[in-house]
Amino acid sequence: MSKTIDKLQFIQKLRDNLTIMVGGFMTVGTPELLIDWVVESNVKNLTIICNDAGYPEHGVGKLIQNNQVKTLIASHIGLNPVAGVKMSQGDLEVILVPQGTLAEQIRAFGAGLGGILTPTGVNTVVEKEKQIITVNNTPYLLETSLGADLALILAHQSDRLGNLTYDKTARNFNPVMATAATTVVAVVTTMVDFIDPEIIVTPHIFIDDIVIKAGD
Amino acid sequence: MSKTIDKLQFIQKLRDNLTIMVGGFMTVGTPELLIDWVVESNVKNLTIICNDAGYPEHGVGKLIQNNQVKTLIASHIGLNPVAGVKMSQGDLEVILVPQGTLAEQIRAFGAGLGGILTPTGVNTVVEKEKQIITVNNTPYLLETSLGADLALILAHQSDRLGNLTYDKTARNFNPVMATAATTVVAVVTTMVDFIDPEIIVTPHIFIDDIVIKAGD
Amino acid sequence: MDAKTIIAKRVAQELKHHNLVNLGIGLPTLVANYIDPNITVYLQSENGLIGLGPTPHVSEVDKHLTNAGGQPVTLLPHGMYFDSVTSFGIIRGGHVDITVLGALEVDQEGSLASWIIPQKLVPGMGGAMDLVVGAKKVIVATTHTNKMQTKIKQKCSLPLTAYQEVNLIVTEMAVFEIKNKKLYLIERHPDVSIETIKANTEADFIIEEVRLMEDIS
Amino acid sequence: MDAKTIIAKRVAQELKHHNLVNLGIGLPTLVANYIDPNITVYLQSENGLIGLGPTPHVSEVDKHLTNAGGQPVTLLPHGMYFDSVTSFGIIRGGHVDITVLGALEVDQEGSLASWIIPQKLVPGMGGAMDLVVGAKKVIVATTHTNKMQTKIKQKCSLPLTAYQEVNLIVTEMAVFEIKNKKLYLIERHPDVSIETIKANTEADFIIEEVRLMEDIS
Repeated sequence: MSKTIDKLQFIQKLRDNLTIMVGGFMTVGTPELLIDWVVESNVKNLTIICNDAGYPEHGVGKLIQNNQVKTLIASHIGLNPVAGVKMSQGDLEVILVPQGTLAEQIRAFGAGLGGILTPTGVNTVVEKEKQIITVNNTPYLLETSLGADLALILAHQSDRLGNLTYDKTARNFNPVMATAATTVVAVVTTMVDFIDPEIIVTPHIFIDDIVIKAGD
Repeated sequence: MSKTIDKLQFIQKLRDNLTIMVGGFMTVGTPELLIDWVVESNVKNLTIICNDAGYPEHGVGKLIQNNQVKTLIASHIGLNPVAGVKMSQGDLEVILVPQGTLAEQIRAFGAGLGGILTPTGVNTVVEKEKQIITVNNTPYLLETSLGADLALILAHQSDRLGNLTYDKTARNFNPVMATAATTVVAVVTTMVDFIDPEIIVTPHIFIDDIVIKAGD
Repeated sequence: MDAKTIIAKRVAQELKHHNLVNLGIGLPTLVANYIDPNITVYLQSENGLIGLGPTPHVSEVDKHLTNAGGQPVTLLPHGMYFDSVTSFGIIRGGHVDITVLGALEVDQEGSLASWIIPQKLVPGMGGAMDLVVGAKKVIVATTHTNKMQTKIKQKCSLPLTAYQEVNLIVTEMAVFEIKNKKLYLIERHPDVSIETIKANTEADFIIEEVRLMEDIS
Repeated sequence: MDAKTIIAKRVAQELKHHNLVNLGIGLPTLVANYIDPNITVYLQSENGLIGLGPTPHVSEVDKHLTNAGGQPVTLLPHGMYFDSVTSFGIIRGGHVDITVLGALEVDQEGSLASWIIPQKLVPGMGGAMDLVVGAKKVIVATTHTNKMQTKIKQKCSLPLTAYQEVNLIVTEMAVFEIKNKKLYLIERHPDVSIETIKANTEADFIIEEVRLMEDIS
């Protein structure tokens, strides 16, 4: 069995209106190759879940630039002025979420939880329209789980089944997103025969498809 | 700086009425040496949080046998008939928790969450006296976070700061318990100079004290 | 052939290529012996591994490598270890394709009781509640009766492991499927009549098309 | 000396041996330059590491090794990498001793606004909300004024990053401590009078014992 796919096979997975999670933190650890292919496919009305909006010419910023994104769920957009402009023009819906909450919401989906209670955002605009639950006299926000149709992640090594390791701070949101989407596509920089069973970060059962690209 | 402590230093941390988390799964990955020292200290009225009750002569079973445990929070006690007898005689309070819920409750404490919403236990006795919260028409139990005064864990390698790796299925509850107690004491089998920064499972900031014991 | 072997062989037929499967302690463990050698199935053990291999030779036992029953096991190539949080994230998150468990009682609506007989046996639920709620397909593998009493009930009388989560019940006499809270008899052992199954079953079940259990001897 | 250097030097004095510290983007990053060489402080970067080292030589830049500002960094010995879930578990779980952040506004009750100016600047909160709620000690490091307007308010007018979580405010003029929702002036710059501080501060503050900021030049 091989999970390796090519560009055509990847593009066949795309369609309008998908919710897509994209790994990376300010584009470090973002699978740029897959984003280029999404740009090429020109599918529209996407909901993108990513730590940030990237830069205008990098990361998910390329999808925003190409008018493919209807809604962006992210913790900040400060490095991408295009996203800010499109937002203020009403062309892009931006849902800002505290970074730790975003990580937990995605984790909750992958781990089958309905949500989590976090102290983050209490008494701020983040609590708007959310349920506040008090436990031991401390108020928490109920933040519900967040999944996607597709997750695009960047890893380091893979074996043929799709067991993955990551490289330095390019790890960030990639492992958790791998648990929370119907289909998970990983770009890996190296294919190896075996990975030490103690150091595998993402077990192969989470990975559907692999694209090999050295140097990404 | 050295985090390494000896038996006397360990026993000085003990007192009656402590809540103590103990790693291990059916005693695989349980720090037996530290349990022996707790037995020797003969502190009483402990609340023990552990996956299971161990065996009468192994794991936390030794503390139960020695009448040091007031309350046991665990997912099963089937391998320890002494625990069953003490429970039915009213000498031991046993709070049974689904294993995945126990793991999440401990994780929630370590990660600063008030609790999590789990589908596990809905429409069973586990839901008794718990809040049921419905998200997207699915009912979940609100399970609150669970911390301890002291966590006793077993690891594999450590560097001098207390960065840890684990050995095979002796990992189990050890890493999560390391995040959820005021004081965390780790038994390690090997002290090394450096551990690859990609494969450290428990960052040193979680570890207060280290006891070195080859072969545990 | 004894009842347990019949059950294990029949359950094994449910496992498909590339499935992630969790086999409970006891009878379900035997299923591993009958998996079609032409397919690859990944076995998870909830204490923290995927890629459960055969029992090691006594000289190769590693006290830090066991299954969820605490028995020595091995790890197959491409297997890996993880902690309990990750393990139950995999289970609860719907990433396990099939879980196979034993039963004290199972009922016609798909509810399962397997972890406690009040005032008598209180082992605890371990990971069973998470497995039954989280796995995509829940198979109960159990002898049809215990001490002449049926285990297939109209309604479980013991405290539940989970409510209405069981998809398939495999016994030495029959295979039942639960669909829309209704129990269907879908297979019978070639040597066991529908009348015998009825006589040994408290649950009400629907009989539409009943095949014979195949390749179980 | 410029305001930023004064602030960074003074904040650095708050860091104790073996503290785990998160330094925000911008001014707070400068604090790393003034940590007492006789103590060991572990710097966390919320994008996924503990053990932040100095900026690498341009020939040694690794595009997969950056801080939370996206700038190239190095990892010190005994440092390690982890994912975003672990990173914010460390932050929210109270395992970070000190977080140092900038401010748009900070008020006398310890509330902070730092992530949005509606209709004008909408960068987002990033990890700041979790850091301010989760860290044991929250230090705001900010210039006292911006375009002649004070940043030390009676009540923040901008949307909050967190409500009543700030413990210490360090500016180029003064150090304030917040205790029981009250603001105390505890230090002043040797060249700045209390009157000048009052003139540049909207917040009401209590004056009990005011020391001079030391070792900042």
